[in-house]
Amino acid sequence: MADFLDLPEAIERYVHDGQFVALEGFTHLIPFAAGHEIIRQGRTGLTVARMTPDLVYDQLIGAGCVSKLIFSWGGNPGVGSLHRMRDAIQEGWPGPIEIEEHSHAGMAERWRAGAAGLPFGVLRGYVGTSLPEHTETIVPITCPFTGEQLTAVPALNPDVGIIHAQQADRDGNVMMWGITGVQKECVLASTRAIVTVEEVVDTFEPHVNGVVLPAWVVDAVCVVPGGAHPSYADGYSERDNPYYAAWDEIGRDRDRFGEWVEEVCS
Amino acid sequence: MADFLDLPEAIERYVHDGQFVALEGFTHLIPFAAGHEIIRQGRTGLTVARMTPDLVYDQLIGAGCVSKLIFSWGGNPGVGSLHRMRDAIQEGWPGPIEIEEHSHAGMAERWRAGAAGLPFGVLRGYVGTSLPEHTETIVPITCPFTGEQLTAVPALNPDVGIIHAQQADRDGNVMMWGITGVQKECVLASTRAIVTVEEVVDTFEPHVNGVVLPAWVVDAVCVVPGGAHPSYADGYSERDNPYYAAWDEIGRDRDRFGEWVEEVCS
Amino acid sequence: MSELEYTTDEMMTIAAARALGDGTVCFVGIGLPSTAANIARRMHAPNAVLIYESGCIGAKPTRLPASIGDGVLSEFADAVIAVPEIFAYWLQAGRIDVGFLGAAQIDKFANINTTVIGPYDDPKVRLPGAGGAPEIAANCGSVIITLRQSTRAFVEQVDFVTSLGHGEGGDHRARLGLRGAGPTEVITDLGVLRPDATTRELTLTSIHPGVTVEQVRDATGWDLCVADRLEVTDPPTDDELRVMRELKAAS
Amino acid sequence: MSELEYTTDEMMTIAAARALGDGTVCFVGIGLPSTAANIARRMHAPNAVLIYESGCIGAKPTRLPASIGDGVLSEFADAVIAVPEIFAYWLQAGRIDVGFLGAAQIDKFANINTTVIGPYDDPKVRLPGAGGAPEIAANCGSVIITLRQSTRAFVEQVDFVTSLGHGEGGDHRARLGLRGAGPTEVITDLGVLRPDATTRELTLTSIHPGVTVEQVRDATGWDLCVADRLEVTDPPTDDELRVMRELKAAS
Repeated sequence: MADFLDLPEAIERYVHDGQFVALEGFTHLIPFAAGHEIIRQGRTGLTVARMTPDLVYDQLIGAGCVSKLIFSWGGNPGVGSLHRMRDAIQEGWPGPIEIEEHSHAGMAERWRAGAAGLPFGVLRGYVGTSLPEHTETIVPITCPFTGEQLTAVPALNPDVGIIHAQQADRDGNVMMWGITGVQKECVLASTRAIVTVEEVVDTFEPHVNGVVLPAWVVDAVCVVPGGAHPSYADGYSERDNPYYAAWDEIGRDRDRFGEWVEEVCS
Repeated sequence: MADFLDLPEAIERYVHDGQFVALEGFTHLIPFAAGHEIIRQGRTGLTVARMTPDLVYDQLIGAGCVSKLIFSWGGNPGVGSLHRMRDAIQEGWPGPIEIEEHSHAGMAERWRAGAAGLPFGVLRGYVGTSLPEHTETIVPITCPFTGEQLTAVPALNPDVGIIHAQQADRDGNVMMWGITGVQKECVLASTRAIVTVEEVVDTFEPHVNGVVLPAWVVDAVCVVPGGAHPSYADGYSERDNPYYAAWDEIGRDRDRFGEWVEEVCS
Repeated sequence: MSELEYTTDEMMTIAAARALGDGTVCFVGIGLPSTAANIARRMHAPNAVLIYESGCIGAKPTRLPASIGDGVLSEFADAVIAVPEIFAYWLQAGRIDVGFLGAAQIDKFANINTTVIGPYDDPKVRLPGAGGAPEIAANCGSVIITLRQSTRAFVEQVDFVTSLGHGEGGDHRARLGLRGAGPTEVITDLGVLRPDATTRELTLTSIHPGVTVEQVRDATGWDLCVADRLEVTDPPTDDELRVMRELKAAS
Repeated sequence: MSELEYTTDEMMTIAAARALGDGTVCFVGIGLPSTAANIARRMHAPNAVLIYESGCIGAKPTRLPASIGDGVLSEFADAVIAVPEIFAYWLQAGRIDVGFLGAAQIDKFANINTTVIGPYDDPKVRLPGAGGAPEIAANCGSVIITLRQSTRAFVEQVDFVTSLGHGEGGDHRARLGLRGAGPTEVITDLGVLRPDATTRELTLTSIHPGVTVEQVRDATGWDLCVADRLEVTDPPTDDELRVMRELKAAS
């Protein structure tokens, strides 16, 4: 059952060194504030998963929180590369990270399987690509009815799943709308779930594509207005595109990045 | 791309003898009018699938349209048995029907697999029950990662899927809300899709749990106000519970049922 | 103690309602389980979360639903989702504390038959079939079953295992790899049966007021074990009867 | 014939836009494909259905989306659905006519690399990775690819096959059981390449106005085949340029 907690308290209570953690979000509703709190609390040795590791994962990697990254597309959308991620993969700075690389279709299916309590998912994917040569978690599976060969991928089941949503009600039920990506699956697949929200409301209004997560599948609700910044929250904020553009320069340079970390932690 | 057709024209164009047809609906939004049109046009040899074959399937079976039934729960909800279905299974009247029996979880997974273009689906199901002894489409499958044994079921992919929805817009996009069961999956899993709707609107209003099916996955939209009667359409009608209660007597007796068929066909 | 008269069916329904703890997440079958769950929500379990297989999560019906897809279930639910999702993401994933089921036939290891009386291929009586029950019985934390007790319903061994209870008894469920604990209570119009801790055979642990052990034995199709410390169910309170009758009258 | 000056990038974008037929259901990658698809929708293909992997079906953005999850995609979409559904129910099920992809590196059989330059375990340049591309390339009816032509981008053989084009050529796709036809056009800033009917090797079939075959050969990392009947791309019309520039200015 969801407790209303301060974000620092929620991270302290649920996110521990060496765990498997996912901060999901698909351009929209990315839980940046939660990621920054993890940096502030100096977590290390995390395995992190996300379809589109963007700036917040670049920041977590650069800050030395991460030892393994599971992903399918790691870039700064519309800008370019994630330099901290590249530096970690290519130069092992600030420490080496292991990567487990999939496609979006495969990751989405892994989230679905995780949410569904299945150990694996099945898709028409990866055929003819180089990915299976480098990723052990992509294996063939045969249809027991048609004999057709498909691809199996293992479920994702993090210790902690973290998302940002627009609203919670006073009982801790959570509502999000707009592009909601794999966030429902991330919450349901994770042992613990932390949700940061823009605000608490008395009742939810109907929204096209509204998704409600009941309080009893959420462990902590943290009221963090703007907690998705520089990402956006439909109905509350616009995406801060200049922040993404400016990150290219910060992320490119270890020293400038170091200053950024100090700022976040101060 | 959806054409606006009269219901008789849509059934004539798309539903043929010997095909695999599904009329889905979960208490709510059951496409009764379409079923009655199939009876009127005297289709025979149909394989029909549905999680909850209720009165409309009882009627199709009694009228001799059906040679095989794939299902998971066949009853008159809140009333009792489906006597036409029982008569067909137990006495072979008006002709023998073959049955392929699953659980709801299995059927739902078969619909999901069908919609997803996969030949099979996977679930934690049927273990320890007698169903696998009598249903060939329930087989074990082993997780390639954990070695755990689960159950595989084949996808459902009808020739024609038929559903009832609240609204279409002028482009033939379809919207339904409330309890929408497996209807999206039924439409997406079927080669052809017919949708009867309560009315045509200029634009869709937002609805909690609203589901939109774009016009290009629908073949025919038929405007049939009350097309779900005696089932209901949230926002348009109430369930006609006396009809369900009265059906028990009609369905129980071959002659009275015969009169009912004549009425429908006249 | 009640001032009001009550029937054995009413006793059964109220005993079933009491079995649902507050805050419990409950997958509710239609009919008697649904009535009992809704009484519980109005009495001692206001925070029970009712889930119906039609896709309604946190349903708060203002009257008893006439069917599993009644509009009164979706209208006041926390969320309404597609049926494949309710089975995969919610039931299968092990998120449900209690499954609340009815039955046509049950045997001494609480295996349920709602499929067929007689041989499958030459049925004496064809019943509706499985519905959601097999996976509710498999994947919920525990299962409560409620049905009227008679030798026709309570048989030594069911003709068809639609939903697995304790299988052949003992650790059979665990050996099959099932995650839930299986049936923990069978609540009838005569009393309450619970599986023996070791053999998992259903044992009479409570009788309703005015019912004799002999009556229960006579209504059971096997040689019924009776607990050493047999309890007597508390009779319905006036409050319980009032809530139940108001709910039924409104439906 | 245009009165306006235009750049080679603009020619490429407009040529790519023209490749999208009206009424086509198109899975759109971000960047150049998205720009081209949105020009097409404003010009000759008003009924094209644009699908973005963030879950937007029938997106009608009023400006160019800055990212695949831009709010302008969801706001005016026919439907916005969860990401697992977009990949399973819509892409995988074979509902998409055309996949519209960019690329970092492409080889002569139109295999795409967006993962890594150099060895995977000791990369020279680490690229963003696969994203949705492998299954877009596998499961769409056909695939259109658009990228700038240079010897760095157009290589004999990609270092890493992120998304399969025609594999090793010939009927390789069919032998692998892939359902879609694979890449049918590669549109660059210099011209258009199409796979040979038999070998499936990319062949120059059209050059943009003012471009020489020699220029294209020099920008290609393999010995480029040229079609017997080489066409010259129609230059951008004023209308096309105006629509493109308005769209870019608004974004």
